[in-house]
Amino acid sequence: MRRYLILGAIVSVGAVVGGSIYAQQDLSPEEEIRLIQEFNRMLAEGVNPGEVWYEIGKDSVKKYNLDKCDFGLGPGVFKGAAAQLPRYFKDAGKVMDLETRLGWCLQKYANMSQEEVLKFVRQCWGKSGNCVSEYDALVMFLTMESNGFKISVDTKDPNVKKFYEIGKAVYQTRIGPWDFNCATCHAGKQEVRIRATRLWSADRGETGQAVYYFPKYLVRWGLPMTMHYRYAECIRQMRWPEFIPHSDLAVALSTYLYAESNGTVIKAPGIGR
Amino acid sequence: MKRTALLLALMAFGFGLAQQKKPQKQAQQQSSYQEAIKVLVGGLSQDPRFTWKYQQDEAQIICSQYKSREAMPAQAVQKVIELSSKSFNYPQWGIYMGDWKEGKKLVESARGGRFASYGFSDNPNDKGGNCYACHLIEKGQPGGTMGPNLYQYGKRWNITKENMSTPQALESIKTVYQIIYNSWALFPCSSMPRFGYHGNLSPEDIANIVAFLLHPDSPVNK
Amino acid sequence: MKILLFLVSLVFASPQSVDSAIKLASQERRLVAIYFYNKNCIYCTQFEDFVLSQPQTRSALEPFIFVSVELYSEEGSRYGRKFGVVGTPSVVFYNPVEGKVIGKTFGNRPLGEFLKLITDVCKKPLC
Amino acid sequence: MDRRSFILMGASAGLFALISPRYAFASSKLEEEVRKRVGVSLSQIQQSDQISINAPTIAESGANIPVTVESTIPAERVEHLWVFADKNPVPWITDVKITPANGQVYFSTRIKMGETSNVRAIMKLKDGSHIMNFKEVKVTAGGCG
Amino acid sequence: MSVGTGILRVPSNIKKGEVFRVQMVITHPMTPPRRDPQTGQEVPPYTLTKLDLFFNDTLVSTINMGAGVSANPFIAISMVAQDNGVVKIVYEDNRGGKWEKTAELKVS
Repeated sequence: MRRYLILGAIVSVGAVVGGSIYAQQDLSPEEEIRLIQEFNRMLAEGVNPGEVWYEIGKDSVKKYNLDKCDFGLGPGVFKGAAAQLPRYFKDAGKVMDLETRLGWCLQKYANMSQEEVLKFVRQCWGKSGNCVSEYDALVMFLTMESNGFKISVDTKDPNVKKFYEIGKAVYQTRIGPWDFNCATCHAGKQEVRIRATRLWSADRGETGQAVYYFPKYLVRWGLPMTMHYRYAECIRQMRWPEFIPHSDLAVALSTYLYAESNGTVIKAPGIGR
Repeated sequence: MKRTALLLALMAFGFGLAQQKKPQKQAQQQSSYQEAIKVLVGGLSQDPRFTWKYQQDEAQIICSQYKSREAMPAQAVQKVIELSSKSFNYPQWGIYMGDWKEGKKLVESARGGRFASYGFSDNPNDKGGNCYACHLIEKGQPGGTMGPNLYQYGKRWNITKENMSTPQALESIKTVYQIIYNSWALFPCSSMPRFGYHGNLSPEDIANIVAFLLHPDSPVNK
Repeated sequence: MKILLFLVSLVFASPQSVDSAIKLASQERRLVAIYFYNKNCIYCTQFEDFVLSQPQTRSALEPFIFVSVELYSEEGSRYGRKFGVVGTPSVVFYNPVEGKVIGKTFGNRPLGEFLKLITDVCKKPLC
Repeated sequence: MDRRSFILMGASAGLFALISPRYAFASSKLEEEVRKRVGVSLSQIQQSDQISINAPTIAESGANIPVTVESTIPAERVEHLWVFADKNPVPWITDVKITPANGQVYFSTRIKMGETSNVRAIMKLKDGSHIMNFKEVKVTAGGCG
Repeated sequence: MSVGTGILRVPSNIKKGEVFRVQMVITHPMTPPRRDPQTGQEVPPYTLTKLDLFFNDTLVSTINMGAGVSANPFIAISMVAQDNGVVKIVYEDNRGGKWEKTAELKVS
């Protein structure tokens, strides 16, 4: 009897003898992930086409009167400004991330209505090939001005803290007809793929690696993807109703993601599929 | 208004489950959860065709509370299983092996239920499971690794041409049907969408997908 | 989970392997219940917590020879293939005299459903 | 091209496939394109490791595949460089006139590929001969769909 | 506004006679001929066709390309740093667009 017990326990612990019955693929998933990372490394060599948007953005800043816009370091100060966002803005009475603040300034200094701003933001959404948006160019310019700066979101600010908590809760909320939340894909200890794309995970502390290169130049559409476009696409794939850029939802997500990434050095633009 | 009331009632219930011991913390968490839902819904389109998507069911509320499935307490797990195992609907004539060719189309389509007004040619009525995003299924077809590898799934269930219509095989077909219909009954709070439960796929669609996975003639089992 | 499995094995006094369980069962003309698990499978933990460790389950399983095995071990994958086990948690009820699988579950089944299956399986001879 | 010569060509290609398995994969579309662009038939071009192709083994997207062609042959001895993707609807991708002012043969770009196939680089040397090399790139799908 | 915008990059510190790499990105859709899925109409191709690389107005290389090259093409090619001077690219597309871009090369 006693012998059975001990042996039973040993069997229960279960020595894992390799050769799972499911190893029928030519390449192991891990090997495939490695090769795809190799592909992404090769893509990153040379000039990033996204940098063209920076050149365009330089002129757009003047065109839209944004040298008056205060991104948190004073009017017209862009160097390093993106790295300390999202933050609380007294003049707006709200926490804002880079793109939301840009939208606010466009309304204030470029005489755009809220609808016009939203149209401006979404002009290249869902398009590919030959779409150059000045909004993307502005975001690219503003972000690249912070290249080399460390992300430093002030989570001690109670307003920011509040949005951080909301963002964290939203990240976990399972809603919609396909039961998704952000964590469905971007959490978990194990490295997994969606089709061939390796997913980053908040549980593995990869948030910084996921945000530092936005806006990211997407080779499949030939345009840079800003953070809010990224949110919109994730949400479309999650089968939630359509995402509204510059909303509190966007700010909450940004606050959570960027605060989790504090200390990561910004290096835009990234490049990927 | 009525919907909000229902939502709040459900949420209160969900939290009651998890936080019975600390009523104060419970109230706090509840209000912050409500705020998060408000922000979430406020940041998405209010197109009346899709507002039904905001109704969280009880199981979703329970699953939303835990950072991981490992962190779920016993009661919550049991509650999700209990809620989910009542949800099944079967095809009109009962469980059967569907048409794997039809199933293959549904498995491969990435467009099901997806919609945004900008750019893309998504149609909100498209059907499909987008299974390859998470599963490896047919040999040579690239697939994800979020879900288990389903290559030769029928072979692994020991389903052959000879035993296909035996009660044992039908029992296996039923299990796979249930996983696709409502995975949470077998795997609470799993990442896999509850395709049948939400009506994304009809019982017949699911029977066809089951056939694609299990039928000896299907390319999955070649 | 290890502790729990230890408890499970304590209750059922498991033989150390599926091979020996089947051998023992055919000698004693009894049925075998084989539990396939995987160490990284949270649903196994849940299944053990809510179903396997319950007193009703334990008494219902008394007529069986119970054995648990890691699906990805050498023996586990061998029997997994034989019995058509596709994942964990799975329980296979096997009649060694006729050499037939008489029942099979996959996934985290509610207690009631699992007990009903045991009763169904137990209607057959040897039980 | 009239029907007879087409058949003839098909037959000879088929025969060639039998004789030399190395060319068996070469689709006629590619052969046509090589003949048109390079001016010689693909079967006459020797494979050589003096050309190296640096391309990913697996690409997450066929829209943008980094391809770099280098050669150990000095630029003075090279006249022209072509890049093909075997199974593309139009296999010809790009071609480069090389001069001594290039210093060495190094050319890098990003190409589109419809499906898994070989990327092929062909070089014409000053002495009139042609050499080539190829590398297989597996195109997979990434993302949610 | 934007089609044909280019970035041309040469390294900043190189020695005379050294071989270096010129890198460039040009915004261009590079679309093959295709049928519009909505209207069913034939859409003609729109691609860069030719790019000439000059050093002090002497031709170094000519690159011919078509729709097989990715949108917003990136090209890197080697050349010899003969002297101080101007690296120039001249590129044209199949709809009559013609642009040029220059970069100063300083050798030591």
